[in-house]
Amino acid sequence: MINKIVQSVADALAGVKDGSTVLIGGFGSVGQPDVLIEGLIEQGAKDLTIVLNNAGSGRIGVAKLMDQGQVRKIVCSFPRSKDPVVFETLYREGKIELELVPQGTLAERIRAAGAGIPAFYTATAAGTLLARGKESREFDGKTYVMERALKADVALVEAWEADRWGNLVYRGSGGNFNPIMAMAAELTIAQAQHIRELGELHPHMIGTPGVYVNRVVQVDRGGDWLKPEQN
Amino acid sequence: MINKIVQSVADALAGVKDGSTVLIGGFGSVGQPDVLIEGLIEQGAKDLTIVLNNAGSGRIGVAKLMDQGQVRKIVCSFPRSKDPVVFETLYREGKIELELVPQGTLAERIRAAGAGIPAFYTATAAGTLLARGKESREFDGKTYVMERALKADVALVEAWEADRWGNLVYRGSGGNFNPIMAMAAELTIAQAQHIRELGELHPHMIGTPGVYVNRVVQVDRGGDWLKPEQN
Amino acid sequence: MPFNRDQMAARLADDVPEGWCVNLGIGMPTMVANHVPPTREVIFQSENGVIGMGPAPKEGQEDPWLINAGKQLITLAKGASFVGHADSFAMIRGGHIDLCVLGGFEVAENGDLANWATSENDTAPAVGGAMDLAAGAKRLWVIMEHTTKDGRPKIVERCGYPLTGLACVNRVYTNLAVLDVVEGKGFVVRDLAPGVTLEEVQAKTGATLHTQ
Amino acid sequence: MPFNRDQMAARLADDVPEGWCVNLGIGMPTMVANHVPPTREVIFQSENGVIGMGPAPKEGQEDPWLINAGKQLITLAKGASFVGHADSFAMIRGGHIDLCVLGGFEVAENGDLANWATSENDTAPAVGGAMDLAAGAKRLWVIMEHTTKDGRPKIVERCGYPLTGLACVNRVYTNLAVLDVVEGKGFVVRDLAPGVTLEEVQAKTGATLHTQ
Repeated sequence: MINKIVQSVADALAGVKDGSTVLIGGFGSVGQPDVLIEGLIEQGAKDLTIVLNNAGSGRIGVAKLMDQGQVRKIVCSFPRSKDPVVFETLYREGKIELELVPQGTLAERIRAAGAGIPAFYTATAAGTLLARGKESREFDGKTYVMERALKADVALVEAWEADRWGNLVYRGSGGNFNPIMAMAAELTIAQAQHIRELGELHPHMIGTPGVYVNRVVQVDRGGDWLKPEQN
Repeated sequence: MINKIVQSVADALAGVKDGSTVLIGGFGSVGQPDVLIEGLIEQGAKDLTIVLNNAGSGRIGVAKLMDQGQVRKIVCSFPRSKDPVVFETLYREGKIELELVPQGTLAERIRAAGAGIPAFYTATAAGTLLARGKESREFDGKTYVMERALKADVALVEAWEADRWGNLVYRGSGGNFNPIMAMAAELTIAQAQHIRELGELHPHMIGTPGVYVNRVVQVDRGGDWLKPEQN
Repeated sequence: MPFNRDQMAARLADDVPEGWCVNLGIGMPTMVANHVPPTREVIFQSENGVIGMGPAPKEGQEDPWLINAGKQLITLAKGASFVGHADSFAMIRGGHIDLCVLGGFEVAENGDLANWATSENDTAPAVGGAMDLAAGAKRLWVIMEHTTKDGRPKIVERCGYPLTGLACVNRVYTNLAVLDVVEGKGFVVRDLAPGVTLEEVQAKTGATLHTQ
Repeated sequence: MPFNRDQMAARLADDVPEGWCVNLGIGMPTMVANHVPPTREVIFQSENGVIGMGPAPKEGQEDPWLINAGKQLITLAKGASFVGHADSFAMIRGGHIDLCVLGGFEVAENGDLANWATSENDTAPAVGGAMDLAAGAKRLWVIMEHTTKDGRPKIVERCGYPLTGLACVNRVYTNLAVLDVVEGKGFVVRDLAPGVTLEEVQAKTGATLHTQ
């Protein structure tokens, strides 16, 4: 019997190595695997390259991961936030490296890694600072930049529902980076609010087939956190 | 009020020009816009390049479109079928051009066109006959072929349900080429078994957002054709 | 009298026809949605995969799983759908967004836009989806104050700040005027705020203004 | 006694462990699914976007909207999901399929596979998803008769027919034997059909057979 469900956050994060590239899903707090991020802090892997849209805010989650000195480099589109103090301090002090990538290019580079495409061309950033050092090329009279796939060792994702095959259903805008990140890592770890019986998830509602997922841990935030469902 | 629903197949196909490149969805008969294909035969546009997975079978549908002399070139992965007599005859006589494309490359070229990616690299076909005349390039020691986006003038797709915004829900394996083809054409025309009120389609079940769709025509095949629903 | 921010957003909203798929940037662009009457169906897309946003949620009816690109809680319009980030940016990059509205630091008469960094050595510059939208949307309209707080022109011959996109802006809505960017010509005045004169606008503009 | 087709499929099925995601080609490869016991969970993927196929439908319970890559009516397993063609081939090309089983015209000792065209001038050759699967699957096993109908070897030093993929085959299941393709070495005999001798298999093979 296939069973990707693990019983603890520690089990979910077991074996993440120093020096790993880690994709972290979510956009804002929606679809962000917050409990897995806490687990990664606990687990203690260092010298990480983390890839996610935002560089964290306040002193929790990704900001805490950076604050603990576990992060060597961050690849993101938007390091600003309401309270980006940790990232900005480390960045100013030269203690963290930043690779700034336009959001759509970031998404497509991650998808490309999952889809077996080593490189593609996009008009995004052509002629700007963010195309510096990259090959560019004309197609049909227009300039495009060559972008490389962004492969990772680990992906941390959040889903609304999961089953023992690792199938994931997202809620609301909670998909965002999660489906492509799940495709692009050697080891994909999901936190899910609900675990369903195999066959309970609608085949067309599954946003990430379990084929992409290695481990699932249930994270029940409790009913009071939740507003009426509209997914 | 946005209303993409048209009242007849003729209205749906109005304005398709001679010389157009036409994407035709479906895999086998599932998700194939058969009534729109008949409509295209009726409409009479000639000198067409058609892009689809199979080159038709028997003397109906795409085979009939070819038989009527409307097709200059076919781009597909699998020209064989149980009864490919029309295509094979025309091909032997030099009356139709064939561009054979591996199925996954075909899908990705269509997606690339929809996604604003003019070219990408794939290992598929590297070192084979189907890579002849194409650029190839090494990434990390492995050889890849550069493939170009496959843009089109018209896409014909089939859906199970649609609404007046042009949102489409697919049934069973009826998605296949349809979602990417809907993205890759200037004019996307859908046939749908059911028209639903706006808001009736579940936001997560919509396989093609209406943004990609220009016209929808209802094609009710009647209840007796249908088996119990399992989508 | 120059437009205030709400009036700027309303002026822009007037020009958005029914049926367009529109992406609104963070900040003032987001205000445009409030000025499109509900009888005029416009599809608001958000980079994080929401196609068809509705108005802000009423208190007590917020869904914490439903936000826009500015991280604000939103509702869905009837007809809305969700996609993931790759598909959302496929829609943007692929030219399926009829209109994108962004804020700007500078717009040049060749249509160049600078709106993400104020120098090459910006501390941790943030680009988000701006470059993708600038490169991919069918039309890009910029909404911004006509000058900086200290009175320097933001509408210029050539941008001094790092670019977001080249030759991508089609129109600029400011507190003083509405300007089209016309290829080979430059800025063409399309409209002036009530009581504002062409001379006044020209004086606050770092590029030549044309009148059709 | 050589394996018949069903026995070949069963022999291959024996080697598929629980949990693998497997794509079966059209023809004999499809028969493999019948020989995986239902107690062993294997996820069968089909190019047209079905992930988790079940057994063939019982008469009267067919769903005409549900087919596999061979255009046969199918059922879904519990846990199945659907994706479109781009995502299905992203799964294939991206190396997420644990095993692909294809038929073959020829397999060479360097792992090259020819299975789509018998000459450069084939009338309307059909490739389907074979090249994508050959390039993308983690493992590629070929199932085929050991020789052609007129007795020529299909297991050879170098393929004569146009290639489907280079150095992609990991194992070959024939009516006579199971052969591993080992990099830098060639064909290694892993198993023989009952009563079949190594000498007999070697005589019908166009390449040297190694024994570990």
